[in-house]
Amino acid sequence: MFSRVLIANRGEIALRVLRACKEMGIETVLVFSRADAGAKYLEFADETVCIGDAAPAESYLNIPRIISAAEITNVDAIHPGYGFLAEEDEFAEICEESNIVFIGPRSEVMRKMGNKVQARKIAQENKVPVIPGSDDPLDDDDRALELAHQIGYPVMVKAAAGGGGRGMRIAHNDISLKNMLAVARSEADAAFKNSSVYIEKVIERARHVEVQIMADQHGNIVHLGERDCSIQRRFQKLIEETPSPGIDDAMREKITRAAVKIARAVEYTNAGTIEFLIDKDGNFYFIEMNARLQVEHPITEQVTGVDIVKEQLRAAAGEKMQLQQKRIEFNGASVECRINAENPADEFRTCPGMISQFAPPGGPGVRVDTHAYAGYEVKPFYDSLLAKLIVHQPTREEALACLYRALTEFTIEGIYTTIPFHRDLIRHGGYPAGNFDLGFVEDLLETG
Amino acid sequence: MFSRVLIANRGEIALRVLRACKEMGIETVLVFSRADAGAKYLEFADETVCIGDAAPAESYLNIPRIISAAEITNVDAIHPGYGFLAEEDEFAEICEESNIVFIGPRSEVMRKMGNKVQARKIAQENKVPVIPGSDDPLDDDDRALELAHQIGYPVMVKAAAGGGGRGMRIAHNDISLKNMLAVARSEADAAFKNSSVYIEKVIERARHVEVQIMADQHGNIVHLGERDCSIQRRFQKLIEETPSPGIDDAMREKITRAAVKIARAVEYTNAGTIEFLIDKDGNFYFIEMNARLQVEHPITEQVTGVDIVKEQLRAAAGEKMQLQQKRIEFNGASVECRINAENPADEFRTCPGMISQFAPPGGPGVRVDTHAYAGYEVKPFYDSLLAKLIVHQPTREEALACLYRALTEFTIEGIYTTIPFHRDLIRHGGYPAGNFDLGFVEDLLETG
Amino acid sequence: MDPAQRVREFIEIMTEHDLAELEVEEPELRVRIRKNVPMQMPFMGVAPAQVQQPPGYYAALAPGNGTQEAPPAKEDNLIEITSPMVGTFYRAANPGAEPYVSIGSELGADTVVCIIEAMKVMNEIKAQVEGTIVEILVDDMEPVEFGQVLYLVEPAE
Amino acid sequence: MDPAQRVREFIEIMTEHDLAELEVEEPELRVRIRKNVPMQMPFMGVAPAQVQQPPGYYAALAPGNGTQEAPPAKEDNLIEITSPMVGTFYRAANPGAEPYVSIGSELGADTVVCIIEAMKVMNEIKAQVEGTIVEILVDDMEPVEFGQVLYLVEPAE
Repeated sequence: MFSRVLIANRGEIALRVLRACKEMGIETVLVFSRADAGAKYLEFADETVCIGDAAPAESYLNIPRIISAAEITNVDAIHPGYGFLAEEDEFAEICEESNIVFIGPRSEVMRKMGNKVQARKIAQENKVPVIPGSDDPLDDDDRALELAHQIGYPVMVKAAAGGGGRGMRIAHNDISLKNMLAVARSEADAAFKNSSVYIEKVIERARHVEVQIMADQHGNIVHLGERDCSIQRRFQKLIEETPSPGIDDAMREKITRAAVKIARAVEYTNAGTIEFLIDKDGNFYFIEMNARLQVEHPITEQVTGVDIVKEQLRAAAGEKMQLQQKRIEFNGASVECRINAENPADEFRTCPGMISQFAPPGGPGVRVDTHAYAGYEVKPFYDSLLAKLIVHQPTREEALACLYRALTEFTIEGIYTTIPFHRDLIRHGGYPAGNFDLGFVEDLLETG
Repeated sequence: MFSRVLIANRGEIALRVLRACKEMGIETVLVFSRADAGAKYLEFADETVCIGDAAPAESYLNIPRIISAAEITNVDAIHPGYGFLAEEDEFAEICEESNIVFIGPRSEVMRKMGNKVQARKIAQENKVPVIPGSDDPLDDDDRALELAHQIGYPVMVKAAAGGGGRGMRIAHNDISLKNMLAVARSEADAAFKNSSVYIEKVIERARHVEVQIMADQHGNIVHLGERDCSIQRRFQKLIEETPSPGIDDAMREKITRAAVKIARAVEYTNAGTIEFLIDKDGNFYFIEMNARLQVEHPITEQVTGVDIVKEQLRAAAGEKMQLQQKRIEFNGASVECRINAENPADEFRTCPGMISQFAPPGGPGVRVDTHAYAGYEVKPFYDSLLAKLIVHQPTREEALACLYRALTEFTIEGIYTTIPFHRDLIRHGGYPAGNFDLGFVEDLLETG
Repeated sequence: MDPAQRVREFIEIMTEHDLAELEVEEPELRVRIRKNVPMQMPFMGVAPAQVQQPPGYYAALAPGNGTQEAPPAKEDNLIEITSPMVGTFYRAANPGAEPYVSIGSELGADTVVCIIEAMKVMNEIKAQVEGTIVEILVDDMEPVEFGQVLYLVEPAE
Repeated sequence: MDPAQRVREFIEIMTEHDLAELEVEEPELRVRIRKNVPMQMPFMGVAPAQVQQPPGYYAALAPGNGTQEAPPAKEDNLIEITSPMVGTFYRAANPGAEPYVSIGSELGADTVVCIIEAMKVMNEIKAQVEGTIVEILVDDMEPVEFGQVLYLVEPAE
């Protein structure tokens, strides 16, 4: 096992990884930007290194500075968390070349799965259904239009290298498609240094369900069940839960099998997530693979009892995985709310500022992952995630009751948060019955 | 099920019961003393009633005021928590007479089990071993001396009506025994209005292990495993864990069977705990039954997935218990630390005061039950329990690693707490190996 | 210059510059002003939203339910008669009977002002002060908690 | 001068010099001004234990490990040269060679003051200020983080 790990991230996920390391007796090095200087979670690390100014490009996205920090602190391995460099195959490659273990899949697998067109081909080769659309990047507008007519509008224009909803646009006719192709290409070029885009059919009223994969370096691959992430606003997940209330055991069997098949095909190692869309008629479609830890991994941990970050560390250190698919038990239901520093009354505008009072909920069935506290200042430079409120109960009904009371207790003063919105959301419309899809939040916001 | 429950307690346990009620859709009434006015947990109740001044006799121990509060707020039932009136059979009886459900066992059973001499007889009748000693109260000093010679010194002098270590003294010879009998009788008279005392053999280097019982009103009784509570200072529990690291499956089987046998003999209903001493040679002895919820109930909840307070509410409402002994699974290990407002460097003196900063730990495997927060003032009138830190992990070793990192994160400023002491304790001597007994804390404090 | 006018001028200066105290001695005038600065709590809470409301869910988020009625300020010279127990407040001995006291009633220390029923027992509550009732704060048959103010009394001189 | 005008003048002085209180007595005027000082943060931390130590475990609880060395106070007129990157600090171009600069070295803006090695690349760091080195805060071959102060320089007039 590693003796010293550098955590190339910040906020709640840096603390999450640090907790796993501490419990395994691994020393930790945290890097931080000047904007994060003084944050309390930094005090829990064995060593900290300031790597630059607030702007991510100057710090958390700055590969040379992070590698230098790893070198001067003599770490064995780097955990990238999620976001920032977590899916940068170049970063993983530089780690490999510097003889520092990158805690994640191999760079070549990241490169393969990070390119959506290629990932799609892999799924097709393995007989996993994909969304009707272009199999290759579309550099030619005429071919795009032809394909759009074939699969039917609306169609989605996506950046081949995108992720997390960035660079996605929906076209309803030829004119908008032409415009969007042009805009999407230039945006993708700016954001990902790769202007390739492709189009696919929009699956309306679908659910977003993803499967957690864990794999070691000895060919052992298991899935840890699925997560339903259909509660999204503008492609940003707000609430995730497991098991998905919208699928039956037969569908669960299909998607978990498909996920393991894809992971096996690319000889995947470490933790990863394979995302699917599931439509009303019971069709499922592979969308993409996230070759990293997900924000919402805790709900899977709650129902399986598996600590995914510890498994990541073990797998990256070359240990043989102790998990066996048949022995993994799924107990109860777990739901996560992302508590963001945003004002729901002002179109979810991010609102940085000083937290004057912070009292998280507690008691049975409640887990809170947060780096925030009374006196913490939310900075404008990074994403607005403040805390993840996770509940775990024997049944979904009990989980929602527990979630509601926990949201009632959760006190954050001094800034706006999404807590009141979550309280409304989980009692709205079809949500309590589990009857919702990707349009749920938009409908709630438009019609109230 | 009840529609409205009054919680006749304060602090963390009042909040614990309130949480269970909220999640079950039951309205809550909290009573409070003037000293607790303004505490944040009161805001979570549907209604609150000030019942008197700070002194417990004027408020939380004042039966007429609590019954009046129940009457004016039209509740169906009263939950007594632990401490205060939780083991007052008279209170339970008045509730029964007032047609308010007392959430606990019937008053007659409380009376029977509350008298240690009688409880001891019940155990003997059911062939459960008891500590060698007097079967009846000893009003005659000569008989006491004779018995002491028979069972051998040291012997313990106990109040028949005592509990929680109150009124216990150890005598090493005839002279000290005579003195202690006199002192114990007058103390017991003052404290419990009952001067009966008895003596028993001191079981040296024993472990304190207790079994959680749950029973409905239809004759169904199950046990929820055991808890090891040997880490005590002056008869006050500091750390509890389950499973006990000091007993094997055969012993576990013996004590859980014995506990169920006693509960069945007295037709016990609701939650209760049966306490045993286990000596080095593998003998076990019944000590007493606590006919109420225990402070340390959460560790049992963590490993069984059973919400004991919800079960209490269901049982008290006359529902048939859904728990079946064979279906109860025990998963992993759970440990609880009691975080008290005490200064370990000053002989654990209670230190009331204003909490200026309060940041509980979070992340996987951590549960915190607390009514405290930044800005909360610890009052001198009540016990010093501020928070219960509970961890749950697949193995004891992982649980202790998680506990240590959680104790490292837990920040309470403005007052002294037992957090640093717990950090030292769980890495001291035989504790990590599970090799400890009731003398552990004393040894640690004396020899360092 | 008129001294009052002068003081006003000094107060203006203090407000402008957020001063707590100002002391000025002139040949014909000596002034010392100290502002009554309230201690501020560090918890400020969330400011009410001041945004244009979009339709739908957003509209439901309009502010307004955060305002709480402040309890009526206790006038300095009045004495409170509070409930010594938890129970039900009765203004009269029996339903339909005359209330024990009303606004304007003169009280002696032993005057019974109400009954509080607790656990089926009717407890007569005595004034324990001398004076005149100026306000009744609880309705007949209303539940009261310990320490709740029942009457405001203007004390006898 | 008009006393009000005089007070304003004093307040200006206070603002300029960040004073909390000012008292002035002139032949014709005596003025005392105290500014409204903001309240201190409520987080006070835990006071170190000041108790007689009992034996055993208690003895191990003696205070002392709570004290932290304060960083050396930055003298007002000195300029800091900070590290623009994370890496390893070298005072000289090669092991055994003369250091680029020492205490007393005169610096021009382009004077190389050290090398910082990051990812096997040797980066020459230039002074970017003119003056004289008065303190070296990092040892040779020591790792440095971004923004860490390397040298203190007394600026040229």
